[in-house]
Amino acid sequence: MEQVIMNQLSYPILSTVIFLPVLGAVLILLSRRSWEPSAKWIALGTSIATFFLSLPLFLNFDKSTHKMQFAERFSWIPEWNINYFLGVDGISVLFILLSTLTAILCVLISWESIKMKVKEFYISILLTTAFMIGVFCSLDFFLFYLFWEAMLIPMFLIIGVWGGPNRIYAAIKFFLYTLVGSVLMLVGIIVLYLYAGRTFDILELMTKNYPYTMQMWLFWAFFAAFAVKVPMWPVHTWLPDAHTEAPTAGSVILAAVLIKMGAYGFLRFSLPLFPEAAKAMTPVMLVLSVIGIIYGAVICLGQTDLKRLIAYSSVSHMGFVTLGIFALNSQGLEGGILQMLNHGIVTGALFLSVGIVYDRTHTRQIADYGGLASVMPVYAAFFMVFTLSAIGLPATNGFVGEFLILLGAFAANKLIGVLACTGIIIGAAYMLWLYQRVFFLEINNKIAGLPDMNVRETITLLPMLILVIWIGVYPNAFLSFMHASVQHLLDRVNSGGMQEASIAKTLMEVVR
Amino acid sequence: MVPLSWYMVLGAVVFAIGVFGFLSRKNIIIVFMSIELMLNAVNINLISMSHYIQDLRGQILAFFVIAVAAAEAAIGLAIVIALFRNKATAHVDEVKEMQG
Amino acid sequence: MNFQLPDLAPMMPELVMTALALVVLLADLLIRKKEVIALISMAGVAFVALTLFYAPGGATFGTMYISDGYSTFFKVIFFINVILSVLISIKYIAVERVNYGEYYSLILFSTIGMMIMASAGDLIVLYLGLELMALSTYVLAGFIRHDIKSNEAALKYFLLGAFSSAFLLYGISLVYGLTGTTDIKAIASFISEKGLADNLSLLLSVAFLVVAFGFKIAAAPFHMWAPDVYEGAPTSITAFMSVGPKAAGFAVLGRVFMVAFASAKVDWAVILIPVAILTMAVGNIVALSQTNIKRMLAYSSIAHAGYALLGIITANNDGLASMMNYLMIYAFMNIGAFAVIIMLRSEGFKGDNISDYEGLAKTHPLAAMLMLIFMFSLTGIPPTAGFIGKLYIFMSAINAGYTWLVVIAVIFSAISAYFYLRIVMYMYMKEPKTDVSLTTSFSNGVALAVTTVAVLVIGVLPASLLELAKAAISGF
Amino acid sequence: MKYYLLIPFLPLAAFMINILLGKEVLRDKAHWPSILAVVGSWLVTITSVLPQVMAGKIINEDLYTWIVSGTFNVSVGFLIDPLTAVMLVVVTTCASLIHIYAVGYMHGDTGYYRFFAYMSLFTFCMLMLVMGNNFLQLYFGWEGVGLCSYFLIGYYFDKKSAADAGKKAFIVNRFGDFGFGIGVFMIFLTFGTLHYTPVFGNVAGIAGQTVNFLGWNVDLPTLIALLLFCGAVGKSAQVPLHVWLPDAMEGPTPVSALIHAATMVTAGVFLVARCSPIFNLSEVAMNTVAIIGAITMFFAATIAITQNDIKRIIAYSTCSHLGYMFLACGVGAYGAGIFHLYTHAFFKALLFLAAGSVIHAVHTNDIREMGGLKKYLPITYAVFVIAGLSAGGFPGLSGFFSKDEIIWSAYASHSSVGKFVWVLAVAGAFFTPLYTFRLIFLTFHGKHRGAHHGEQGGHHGEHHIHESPKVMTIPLMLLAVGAVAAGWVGIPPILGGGAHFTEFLAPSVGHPEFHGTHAEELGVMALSTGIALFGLGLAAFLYLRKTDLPEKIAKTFSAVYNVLYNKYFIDELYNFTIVRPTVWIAKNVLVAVTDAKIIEGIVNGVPGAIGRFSGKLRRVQTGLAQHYGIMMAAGAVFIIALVLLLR
Amino acid sequence: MIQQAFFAYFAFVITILSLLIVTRKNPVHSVMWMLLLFFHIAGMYLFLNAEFMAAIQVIVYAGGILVLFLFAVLLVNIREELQIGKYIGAAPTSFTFAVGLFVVIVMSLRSFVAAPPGIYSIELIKQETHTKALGKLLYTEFLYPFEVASLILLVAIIGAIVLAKRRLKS
Repeated sequence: MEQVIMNQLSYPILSTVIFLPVLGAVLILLSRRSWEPSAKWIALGTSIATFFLSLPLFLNFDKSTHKMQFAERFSWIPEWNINYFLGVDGISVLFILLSTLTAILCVLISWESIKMKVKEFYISILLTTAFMIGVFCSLDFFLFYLFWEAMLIPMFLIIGVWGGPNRIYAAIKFFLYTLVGSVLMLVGIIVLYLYAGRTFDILELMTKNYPYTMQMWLFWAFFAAFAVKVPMWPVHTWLPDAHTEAPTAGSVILAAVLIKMGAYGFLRFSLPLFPEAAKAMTPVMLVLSVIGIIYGAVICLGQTDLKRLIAYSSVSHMGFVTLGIFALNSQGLEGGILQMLNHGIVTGALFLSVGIVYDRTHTRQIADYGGLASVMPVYAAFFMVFTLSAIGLPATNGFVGEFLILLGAFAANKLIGVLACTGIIIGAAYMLWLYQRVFFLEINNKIAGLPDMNVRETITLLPMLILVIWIGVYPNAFLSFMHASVQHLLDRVNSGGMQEASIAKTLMEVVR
Repeated sequence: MVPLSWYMVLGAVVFAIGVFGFLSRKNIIIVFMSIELMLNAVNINLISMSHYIQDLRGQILAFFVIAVAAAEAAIGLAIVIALFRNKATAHVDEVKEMQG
Repeated sequence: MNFQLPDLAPMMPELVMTALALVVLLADLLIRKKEVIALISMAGVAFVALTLFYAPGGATFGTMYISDGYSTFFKVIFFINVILSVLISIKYIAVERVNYGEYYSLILFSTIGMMIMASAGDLIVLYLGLELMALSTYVLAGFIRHDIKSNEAALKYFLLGAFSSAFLLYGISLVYGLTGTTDIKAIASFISEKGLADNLSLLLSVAFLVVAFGFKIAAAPFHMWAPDVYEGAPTSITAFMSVGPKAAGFAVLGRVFMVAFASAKVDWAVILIPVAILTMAVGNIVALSQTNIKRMLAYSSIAHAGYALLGIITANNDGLASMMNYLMIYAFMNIGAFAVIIMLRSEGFKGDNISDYEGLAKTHPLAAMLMLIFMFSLTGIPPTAGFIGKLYIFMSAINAGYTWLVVIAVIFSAISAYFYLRIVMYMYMKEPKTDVSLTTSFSNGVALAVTTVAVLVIGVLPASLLELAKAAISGF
Repeated sequence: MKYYLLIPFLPLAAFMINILLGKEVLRDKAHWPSILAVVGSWLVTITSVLPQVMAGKIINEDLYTWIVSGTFNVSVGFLIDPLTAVMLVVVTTCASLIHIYAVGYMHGDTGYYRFFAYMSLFTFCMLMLVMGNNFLQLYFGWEGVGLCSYFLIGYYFDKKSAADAGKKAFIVNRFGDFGFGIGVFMIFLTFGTLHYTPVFGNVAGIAGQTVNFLGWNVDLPTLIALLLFCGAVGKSAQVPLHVWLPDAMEGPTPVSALIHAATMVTAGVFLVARCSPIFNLSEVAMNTVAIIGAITMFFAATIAITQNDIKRIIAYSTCSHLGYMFLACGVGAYGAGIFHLYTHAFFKALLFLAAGSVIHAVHTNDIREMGGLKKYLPITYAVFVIAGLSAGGFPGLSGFFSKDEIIWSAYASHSSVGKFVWVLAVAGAFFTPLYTFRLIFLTFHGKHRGAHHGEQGGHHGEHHIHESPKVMTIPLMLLAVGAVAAGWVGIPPILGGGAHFTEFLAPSVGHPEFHGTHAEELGVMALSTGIALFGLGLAAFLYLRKTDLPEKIAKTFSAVYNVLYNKYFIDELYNFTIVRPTVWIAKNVLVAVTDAKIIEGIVNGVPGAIGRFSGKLRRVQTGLAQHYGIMMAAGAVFIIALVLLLR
Repeated sequence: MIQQAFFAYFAFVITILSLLIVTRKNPVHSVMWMLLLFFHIAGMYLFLNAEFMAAIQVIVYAGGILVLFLFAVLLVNIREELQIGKYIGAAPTSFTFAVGLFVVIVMSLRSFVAAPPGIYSIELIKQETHTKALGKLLYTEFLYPFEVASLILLVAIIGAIVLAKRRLKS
């Protein structure tokens, strides 16, 4: 049975959205250094074009099938049976759109705040975007890993070059943390490749059954890469540093798309490839997720830095995502995917918002703010909507995701569900406290007289606001993409009983 | 008839002495001589083996070893001269500008 | 008494190369402009490369000289090495005031030595090729006669090289005593016929050969010369010998161990595994605390030898192919990095401290970007060639059942990211302290262009290189 | 035509208009969209929906599918049955009047448009809450009103106390919603749907089932009911989650009237009534509801006696009355509970608005600075007394009928805790008039004690005290009518009425069975009325005649007084057991130790250790060639030794 | 028996001389002992029917040793040399590993089995003379390594000249 539907559009849409930003980056590289705004405009034009070219993914997506769509496939490295193989299904398609949208916003938000090495900055942004999109639509492990790792390079530079005072530490930490995880995954990928008879084709690999012990090993190898990226507790500490020190656009990319890749990896690889191991490890994953949720939330109460707080809240929110994924039922999974999207939108928007005031005040200390609602009322309103979404208020996207996740988690394990719910309470506490300290109370002298958002900034935040409400009020527009794929995934996970095998035999198979 | 192993033990002894000299002496000239000792140990091995297994290859190799030893000596001494011009010393332990 | 001159056709490349070296030596007496000599050398090597593909394969001089895919592949690496090294040398040796014609002829002689090693079918020839290569390299390391560091590098290299040669000879003598021959194939058949694989003396000789070859490829614990020599030698020669002698060492390691000691595979693999682990560990860990970039690259080169050793440890053709592939890629990325380092060397400015790279991205963005590419390639981050190299090595090692070893390797590879990143960090994330002016030249630019393109193209489209490596190993 | 859709969506439209245009375009006319919308909703309710429901028609329609995932499927849909209809009437009526009142009260405020935007949003959410036909939409409205409450409590956000109070309200409510949410999950797991009709239709099937919950085997209906009740406890400010309501008085007074008296806080009661089929299955749950209600009622009433903030007193009174409602629900008399909800909305909103009128006049909340306002604020005084009498259960007024029905239900129900809660209810009947009239007497009688009249200000201050404008007093008077007459729709048969109210509600919440004679009913009524009158008399005695006596009593029983005055130290208890430890743990354990020391210790420690090791290892590289040689020889020896050993 | 005695003599003297070479403080003395050593080794080669090897051992090394002697005199300040220690600090370690190396070599050599004898029996060599036999081989079968050796010597010359040229060109 053919698992893919080849691209039915008039142009190779996935390749286009991957390589258009690369092309933009090359153009910037070639542009004259003397007129620096050219970089901005090229970046903006490219990202907008990419976004519009990616829209057919949303409009023409066939929701009735779990098969990979818009697929493209060419032989690439025949020696290793590697193909250039792209395609999307209901799990991945929305993230491509999120990435292309995020790219535009990142360009816009950096419009005035990036003043040095402008060309390099926009090149990095565009390349990161390209690689991120590549990660989401690769159907060949080699290609996937290529994008997965390549993305580290521009991201490392974004944090390290244009970041805050402690940027170097943060950048290196980010890079090394994620690299250590990824290389272990690489070993796992190679083991899979060899076991499956030398193929990197993800869809083909998914049709095979692997011995239980081997699944276990590989599950943990992949876990190393994905858990760091997510980030799950206790490998989360790179995130606060990276988020805090990165420039606004960097934080936004990190929050909106990059850390989604970990959760995406669990969905795309860990579950369907190692279903038995995933099922066996579910308790561990659920516990880690819950620890992440509560730990991330409680620690937010002790933060004094605006971006750091939001970063830790990401730990908590991504805990919900992994919780949903490992609930292994359709509510949890769909909630998890939706929550990935939501978190991308909301945390991205929060970082954009922080960036807006940071550009004005150059301080991230919460104590330096206060009474901002009187000074920048429109901004306060936007921030409030995102705050509400972050704490999962109904009619915002956050609610739909969290509700489905908790429902799924509760169905999977009541205790876990109940514990996760406590995260919601603490979530409200820290977000509202943050909001109070920043926006309410007496106007802090340091921020008196700041101008409210300008048109560019409003345009930057507006799409996020619309998405927050849209998903909150009519989530089916997005959930409907996932049904078929999630059902297929669940069938895969639940099919095939545990294959018992002697430890020695399976160990041999692991090393072979 | 002297067994081959005696020669080989002798070779090992000389080789070990050469190694010791190489590893312990300060004077570059003596370090060079220790290397020659090691090569001679090899030659003892080769020629005795060659004799016992009635094959001339070993001697030919020994011949080349001697030739190469001569070439090595030339290069080595040239290096020592070049060094001596910059830093008047013949002691290995004074040549440690670079470390770590 | 009937003696016929053996068929010289297969060894055409060596012969032409020797002629070239002699021509260059003589030309030095006639031509004043040393750039011309460099040009002659490069053109000559290019011509030799052509003969390489037209010369018939096969053995000659009995089986002392073997021309097969394996040797051809390594020779291609040597030619790339020599051409790129010459390209980056031209301006550099002028800056160092050692602009002599002998420089080029010695490089060529050294390359002849490497070629002889790669084609050696006999331990005697192997030894002589190794000495030819080594002696030339000792001289080249000490080529800046007025520089104490260069002298010191030459002295250390020489002393330890001679020491390791003695081990090699001792090992050869044992093999000879055991088998009565020095012909690699004959040794192999003798060992398997007589069941000598378990003989302790044979293993002793294997161990001694590991010492000698380990020295050439700078594998721990025989690596200790490398940092000092790499730091002290002229930078162009550092580039040259971080690739050439290392590749030659791997060539003979592969041939001797895979052919001569084929039946003792199990034993030498056991010896090489700790060596490989130690090599990766020492290389990557000590590199972390280096402040001199040449020294750092020396440790990095040690570490890379460790990865390449995994290819040998697998003890199969796939592993050998991966090792060869790795060395080819390593040649490009490493020389590329040295080409950037060389640019920083100018009159009165050494430019080999890592701190000299501060803010390079601001003052010289292009150079910084190239260095960034090489650094990420050395780390093994896609889409650069370094990743392809590592991936192939890891794939073959896992296929041979060494998953745990690969896990260790990837962990060290992640550690290595730190010191490579440090360069990037200095270039991009710090403000320039001193005004560094680059010594650019056309030839160096060509070298950089070639290496960059190679690193990126192999990184994205490695198919043809992989095909080549596989083809090279097919008849082994 | 689905005219009923106008009811919630008119206020939503008003909210949108206000939030987008209010600041720049509408400015001081920002009340128009809101008032028009809410009055429109009221009109639709009265003219279209109420007649339909009275005619026995129940509307249950889905608007669109909200969330679908696997077997989970929930719509945005509307259910209008008698219970909803009552709530619609209460909400739209009170909201209309309070909106109008606010025009006067909020006049000239900088955030005028913001206020009306939030009020409209609140109305929308509240209407969605009561009109939803499934638990998730209920939850939506539930959280929505909480949010608006948060906004409106913290309306004066530059005041720390206001911002704190808003946050506190939200977070405390989250504790309740925690249980509520889990309850919703349990309902889904049990019934496979969240829509009322199938859930309540199948509810009989779960009677007596047990479920393993966190290791315990629990009776399923009990579990679900109690979890839902958690939400009600939070929203309706019942013990132990009542702490937010008094603080919520930081908001503008119209907010207190609308949200924290008439509508939002009664959502808990609505929830219990709505879920009566589930509660009915579990005696434990019912008893819990009754006891919590009774305790809150008694507990809040006792606190109210000692407070000095005019709005806080009324807030505790609200707590107390909500307790009555729960008490009624707990003994099965949902109709009585809702009836009290309905009457309470009028007299409590009136109390608040009247208090607002007072505050509007004297610019203080502290009754110790008031006194003698009767002459300045005649209308306010009049409606205040009416509201107080109604609240205190003075015969003939709204409050009397509803309260009496509750007390009688408690006495006569089959509930095993009925008698116990009845005793408390009767005791409560004593306290309500006591604190209400303490408030009235201290505020309106005696001499003015405020800072306004005195040495410095001269007569300036007192001259400034004047009655509120018409836009405020007219709603007061209209509400006063409600406070007097709203209860007449539910006069019990024993007094000649038809108990129409409970009959009307019966399709939604059923009809309780009582045991008891008419004599008993009359006796109970007489007892509670007598006690209420005694409370009123005592208040008059203490605060009109022997005005120095309260102080003496407070001194004599200072321990008791302090406990009451400090609200049983519940806030402090929470502060010290939950808030502070959590923040302390966050700052001193998680930030300072776990993250910074342990995880970062490992994360930075391992590379650090490698770095140090690197520094040590590079010292092996001494620079002396022979040392390198030694390493080589050592390597050779070890390799050979390894081979020898492995042989 | 005679053979054993001869071997014993040579072995003993060679060992002693080797030890003397590496332990003498005065490098000039070491050079002298080395000269003596080479003669003994050459003697032993004769004993092994390798006249030609014995000859070049003496010829080549005598030259080499003379050069060494020259350097020892040129470069080393004997008076100073005699005052400072002759060993580097790590000499005990060096000794340990040298002994260790010896031990492991000897332990491994216990299993040594010589290869079967080839065609060049003592009689054949005697009949053809050693030098001729060797020369034939060298110029036929081993022509290739022989030519390589010539390159090595060429490189040695070039290298020596490059490194030791008197004037450092600008």
